[in-house]
Amino acid sequence: MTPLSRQQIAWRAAQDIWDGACVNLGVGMPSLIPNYIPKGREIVLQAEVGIIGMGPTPKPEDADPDIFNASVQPTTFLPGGSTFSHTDSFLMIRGGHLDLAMLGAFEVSEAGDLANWNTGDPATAPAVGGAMDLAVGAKAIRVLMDHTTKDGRPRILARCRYPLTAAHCVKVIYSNLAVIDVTPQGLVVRETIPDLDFAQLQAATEARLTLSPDWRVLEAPALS
Amino acid sequence: MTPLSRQQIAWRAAQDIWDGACVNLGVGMPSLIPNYIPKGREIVLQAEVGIIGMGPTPKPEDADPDIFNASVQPTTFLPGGSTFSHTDSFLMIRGGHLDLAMLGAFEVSEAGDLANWNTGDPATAPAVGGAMDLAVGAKAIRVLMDHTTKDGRPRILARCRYPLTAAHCVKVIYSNLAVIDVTPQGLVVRETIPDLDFAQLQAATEARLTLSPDWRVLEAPALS
Amino acid sequence: MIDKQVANLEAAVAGTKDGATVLVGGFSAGDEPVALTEALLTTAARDLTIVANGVGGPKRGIASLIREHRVTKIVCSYPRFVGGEAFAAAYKSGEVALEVVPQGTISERLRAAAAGLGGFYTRVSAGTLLGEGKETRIIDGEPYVFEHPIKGDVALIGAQQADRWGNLVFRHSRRNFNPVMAMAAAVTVAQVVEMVPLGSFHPDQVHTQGIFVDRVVVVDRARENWAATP
Amino acid sequence: MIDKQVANLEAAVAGTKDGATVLVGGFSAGDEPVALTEALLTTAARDLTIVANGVGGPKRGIASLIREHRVTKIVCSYPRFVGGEAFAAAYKSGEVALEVVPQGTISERLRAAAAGLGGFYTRVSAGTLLGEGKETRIIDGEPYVFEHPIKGDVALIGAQQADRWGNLVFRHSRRNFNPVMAMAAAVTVAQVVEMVPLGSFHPDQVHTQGIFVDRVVVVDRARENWAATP
Repeated sequence: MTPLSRQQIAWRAAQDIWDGACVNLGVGMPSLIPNYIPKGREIVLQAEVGIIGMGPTPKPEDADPDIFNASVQPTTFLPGGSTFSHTDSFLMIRGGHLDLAMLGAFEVSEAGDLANWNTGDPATAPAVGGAMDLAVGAKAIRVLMDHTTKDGRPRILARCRYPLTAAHCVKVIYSNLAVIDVTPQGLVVRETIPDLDFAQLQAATEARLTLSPDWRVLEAPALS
Repeated sequence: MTPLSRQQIAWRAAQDIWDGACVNLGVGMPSLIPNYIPKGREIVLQAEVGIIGMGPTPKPEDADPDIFNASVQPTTFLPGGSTFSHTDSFLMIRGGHLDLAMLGAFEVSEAGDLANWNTGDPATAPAVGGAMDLAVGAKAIRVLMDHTTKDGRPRILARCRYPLTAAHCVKVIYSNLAVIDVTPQGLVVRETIPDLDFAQLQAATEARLTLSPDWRVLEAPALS
Repeated sequence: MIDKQVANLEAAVAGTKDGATVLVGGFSAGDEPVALTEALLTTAARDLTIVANGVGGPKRGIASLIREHRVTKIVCSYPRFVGGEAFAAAYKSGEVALEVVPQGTISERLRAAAAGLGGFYTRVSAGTLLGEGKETRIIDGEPYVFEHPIKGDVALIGAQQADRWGNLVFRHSRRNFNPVMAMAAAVTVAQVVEMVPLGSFHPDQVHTQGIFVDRVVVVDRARENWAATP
Repeated sequence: MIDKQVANLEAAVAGTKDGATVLVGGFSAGDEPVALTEALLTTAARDLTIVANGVGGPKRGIASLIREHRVTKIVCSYPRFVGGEAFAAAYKSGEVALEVVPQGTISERLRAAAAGLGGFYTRVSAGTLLGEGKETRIIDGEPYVFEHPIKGDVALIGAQQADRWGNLVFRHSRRNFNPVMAMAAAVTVAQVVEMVPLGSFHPDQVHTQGIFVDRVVVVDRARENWAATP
């Protein structure tokens, strides 16, 4: 079995974004999502800096230095795209106007608690950015993450060890091994990658998993 | 002695507005002020509806129905004038960004309490509009008012009888008889109209008055 | 594809429920979106709470809802516009309850709901009749009252232009309460004078982003002249 | 006559006092108004509290204030921009104190000061490390924390164009924190790329009204390329 690449995780998450959805994409893996949105769907992308209706990343020579996203990377406007102040941007974010926020995560708990801003390292200043606003404010939070740390310890936990971003906010986890729904009954595995059995997945996960009756194999295209 | 006309009260109040001041004008007498601003002073007029930099009232045939003030009367833009939302308008008003609000008043107390929204008549619904926001928010409140009721009872009182708009907010009173400063030492008469002696003014006033050492006669041009 | 334009006024207000809180945009009777307000009469919705700056003009819009006994409460700052006889009668008879709120506090309470805030403290109305019964707190030596958010089930607003994403541009003094109401309701409906193709607006000159707008309907300005049309 | 343009950067920041709270606009080091921030070095002001989204870039702007020991505290959401070594060193040594505030809460606290509000309740940070020690209230069954206004003594912001009244227009993503900071300070100073004659702006397309702006200074964009100019 081969875990998904970052691109494949982004591809899988992109398939579930519906036509017309208003979506904030966090830094890291979520920022790859625009490359994989299925053709024919019109998705409205918002960023904290005060921009909505972002289009594809421009070629370096076409980039306008005044059009950037929350990662301070060049972006573009789709027709219909526009800008606004930070107060209006976080009114959108905090006030429940975004359909989805697709975020990275250090850890997710079986209750849907999210930890994605602070590893507790005393040597570096903790940096929250807009993470807490998004976690609390968007109608639904979906996370993209590696299932385990580089040395194999679980990151989907009974309880988060790192300081929380927000409690009870994650609805779906797209990992490099599986797609998992966070439900009132706990974590339900909707899809797993080929050649990974449930016991192996459970072994890589601290939180208790159950298999969805609709479980299927996650077939991602080759992407890297 | 002849009390000032409404136009003369507005004229007198207008003389004290300095070049560059940002000012909200209430309905009634204050709305006459733009006609009497001394030449050469650039005054920035704001209205609750979300407009700043208002110019002179247009001729009826030139009025644009989408350019109106807080009295829903046609107005115009000076060069530099602009519009904004109601939330931004009351952020300006409440947040102390206006130098002056020139308001009408039913009653003012010697402590500078203002009553200008509710006569306590149970038959009509009380209408506050933006009166309380202005009274609390502008850096200084100046009122334009008749000194007494039509049947001669004082309206400048020891304590207001009508429900308050806000306490301790009025700084200057322009009445049809006098110009009075509200100071920590009480009401100080700065100007009186010709042929009105101090005893007559005090008799028309419930609050105790003192005469300013800089007292002078209020000489207004003929206006009606 | 996103296309928020609906075919007619009935579709624009479809689904409005009994007991709904309806935010009605505009500053005065003269710029109330009366076509939309009146379209509520094509629904069965009763017991409406209307949140607006005023109480409507003599006949159209909010006045027609009052006359047809659809309204049980009005939250506004200025229930005394010339010609507001429909409201005046219903207020005297006790049919319509009234909550008078300072104008800036209405827009701030709407914004609090829009922004996901739980409420705020303001000096406005502290120590007055309108502040009675409100929680009060001394902040930096001054009394402040606590104000709660006002969330709408439906917002009915007017704008000059829209595109199919629901981006809106307002004209001059007609912006007023419309943007904040658009942001503060579960379903926001805009009547506009004109639809423009997507991409017509300069990105820095959109007043209300389409994310806040659910339905758009074109209403000719001539239909809206409340003074001329009885 | 109103004319808010000043001749140079020294005049733009004159009068900034020891202990001042300075709001620095822009979203990242790349759009920080570095000419204005650095102009503070022409004053004697020390013990500054900087409120910004980040902590500046490697050398210019906020970083130069830190290096010159003018800063005792930074209030920001993201103290970790690439190249923020000046801050990182001062933070480790304890010379500069840090208050980390969620990004939306910073802008809302600034807006509360601008709007004359006494504070507000938000769900953001409730139940987290950043919510510890904050007053908490249950509203509609959810925990909210109380947040206080942040008022600036001085705001240093960047805009694209200004007129002599101080009306401002921003370009694209460079609007961000600048409008709310303009509204939240006792003295607001804007560096702009271009002055335009009064009346050049369409009345419905001004982003920040001149009432919020005290001084305007023209700074060529080439001077501001923090990546290119060490």
